[in-house]
Amino acid sequence: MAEGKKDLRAQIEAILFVYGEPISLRQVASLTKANEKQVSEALEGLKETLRDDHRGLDLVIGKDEVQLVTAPELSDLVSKLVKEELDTKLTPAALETLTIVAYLGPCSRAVIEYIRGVNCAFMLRNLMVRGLVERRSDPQKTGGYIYQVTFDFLKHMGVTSAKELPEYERYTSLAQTLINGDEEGQ
Amino acid sequence: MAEGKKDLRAQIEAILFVYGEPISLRQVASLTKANEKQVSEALEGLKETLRDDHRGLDLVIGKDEVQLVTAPELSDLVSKLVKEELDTKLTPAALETLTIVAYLGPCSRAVIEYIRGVNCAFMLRNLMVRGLVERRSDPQKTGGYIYQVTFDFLKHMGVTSAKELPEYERYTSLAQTLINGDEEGQ
Amino acid sequence: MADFKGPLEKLLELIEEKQLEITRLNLAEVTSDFLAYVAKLGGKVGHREVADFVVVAAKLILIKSHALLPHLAPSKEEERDMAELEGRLRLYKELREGEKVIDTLWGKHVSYGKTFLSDIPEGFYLSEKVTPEQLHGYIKDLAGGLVELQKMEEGEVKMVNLEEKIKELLGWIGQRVQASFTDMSKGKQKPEVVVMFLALLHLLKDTNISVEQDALFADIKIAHNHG
Repeated sequence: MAEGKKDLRAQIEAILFVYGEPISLRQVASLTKANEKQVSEALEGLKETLRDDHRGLDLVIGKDEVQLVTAPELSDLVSKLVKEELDTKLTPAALETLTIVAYLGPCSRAVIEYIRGVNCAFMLRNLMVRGLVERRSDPQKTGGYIYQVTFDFLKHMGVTSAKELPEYERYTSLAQTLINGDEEGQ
Repeated sequence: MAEGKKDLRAQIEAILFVYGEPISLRQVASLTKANEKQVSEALEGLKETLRDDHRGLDLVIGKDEVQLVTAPELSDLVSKLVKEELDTKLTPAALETLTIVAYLGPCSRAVIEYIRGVNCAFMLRNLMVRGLVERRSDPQKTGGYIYQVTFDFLKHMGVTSAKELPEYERYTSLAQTLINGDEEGQ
Repeated sequence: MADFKGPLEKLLELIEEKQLEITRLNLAEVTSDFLAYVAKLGGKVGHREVADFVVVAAKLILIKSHALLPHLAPSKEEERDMAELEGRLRLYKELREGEKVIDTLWGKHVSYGKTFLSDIPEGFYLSEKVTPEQLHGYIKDLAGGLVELQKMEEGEVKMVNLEEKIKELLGWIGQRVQASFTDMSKGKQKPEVVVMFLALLHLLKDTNISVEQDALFADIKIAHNHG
């Protein structure tokens, strides 16, 4: 190995730069031979330095993944360079579903349907195909799924975590009181 | 414009990050609306900060081109990441995508995503990097791409054409009846 | 269909049109309007969408009935159902504010990632053996999934629920009405009850349910004769 004196934060920056896509914290830890706590701390440090006016990058940090991206403030400048066509139009129904998943996710389809009052199977599928919502197995219920917004969604919103959405706390606690105990009845 | 207070150096970092390849100083200057001298100075400043032990990137500055790359001290780490990615076993999701491309290719990403119900941009990129799938321009749709498996992959499976896959006819015609007209609706 | 929101949106709209707060009494107030709207919906949207409206209509009818017949104490389950609709509508209204937030931020400041492993030299990287038989196994499953998807799109799955829901709703109405219609005919609110049942009748006609139709209308007729 010839890492010279480059520290863990530097190593993580290089990994995220090469990988491009969201990468799991576990893989970062294994590559750097650090533990996940050390990786999380280094990421916090990196995130902090990226606030600087001289830095053009930002970090999106999810529950177990992280991605290096351009700073949202530089959106207009960078968009001129990116060839990919962004799928930006949201229908009212898509917007409604995304709002629920963003503020209340990860949550089950039953919760989303409970709040919207409509069957959401197709809308969720549509949002998954667009890469704005993803689902994973529900740890609470075998065979069930829970839905959450993706890094791509957050990158479109100019935030680096759902928690940064305005009024995030208010909606989650509101939903907690109102839904509590009822969702199973659906 | 909403560049906030991110300065020229930040802007350049973001540009070099997304661009990936060497980019001419002239283009950087035109994108940032700065002159080439200002760009050169900002690049010098950026290069200087990258010496820091916390930084994992480096700048390659040529006569009139510049590229952001990983720090040379971290080359072993980067090769380890790349090797790991390319050596890793295909996931069920990857095999699923590969199967669709093999049986139904050449086909659009929309068809693959319609069948799988999730966004496949990253998965296809992954399979392309590994040389299992290739894409070319869609003759039916400007700016669009169609995907097919590579000859190397067919050879690996011991066939000379996708048509030799078990029940090839059956599944291609089935897909034709089931998908027809629907893929655009997604 | 993608632009079509749903029953709670409509309900909220009706409440807000009259500049009312979300209370149980006010929900009763807009019930007839809601039913009239659902009755007209039949031809315009699919069964799946109508079903979503019928579910909410059922809860509204419950609320309305108790508003009209205050001496009938709601069962525990009914009480829960009524409170639930109120709570859901409040949450829905709150989230509509969140929706505005997302709509405003969406696409304004976008962050971009970098291409995955952009510098890799071209090559063939596959360390395990992949066989045609393996792909055959996957394509079989995928084709099965595709068939299911088509069925879902045709609405077969949801149709069953719609029938059940309407049956349940009518059973409930029949029970309540028979039990209390004589009482009610003495009261002044009778015309309102009639409007409600007429709207419901329309709704049923338009949803075009074949299986239980005769039995369902028989129920309705009993109610109608009494009125």
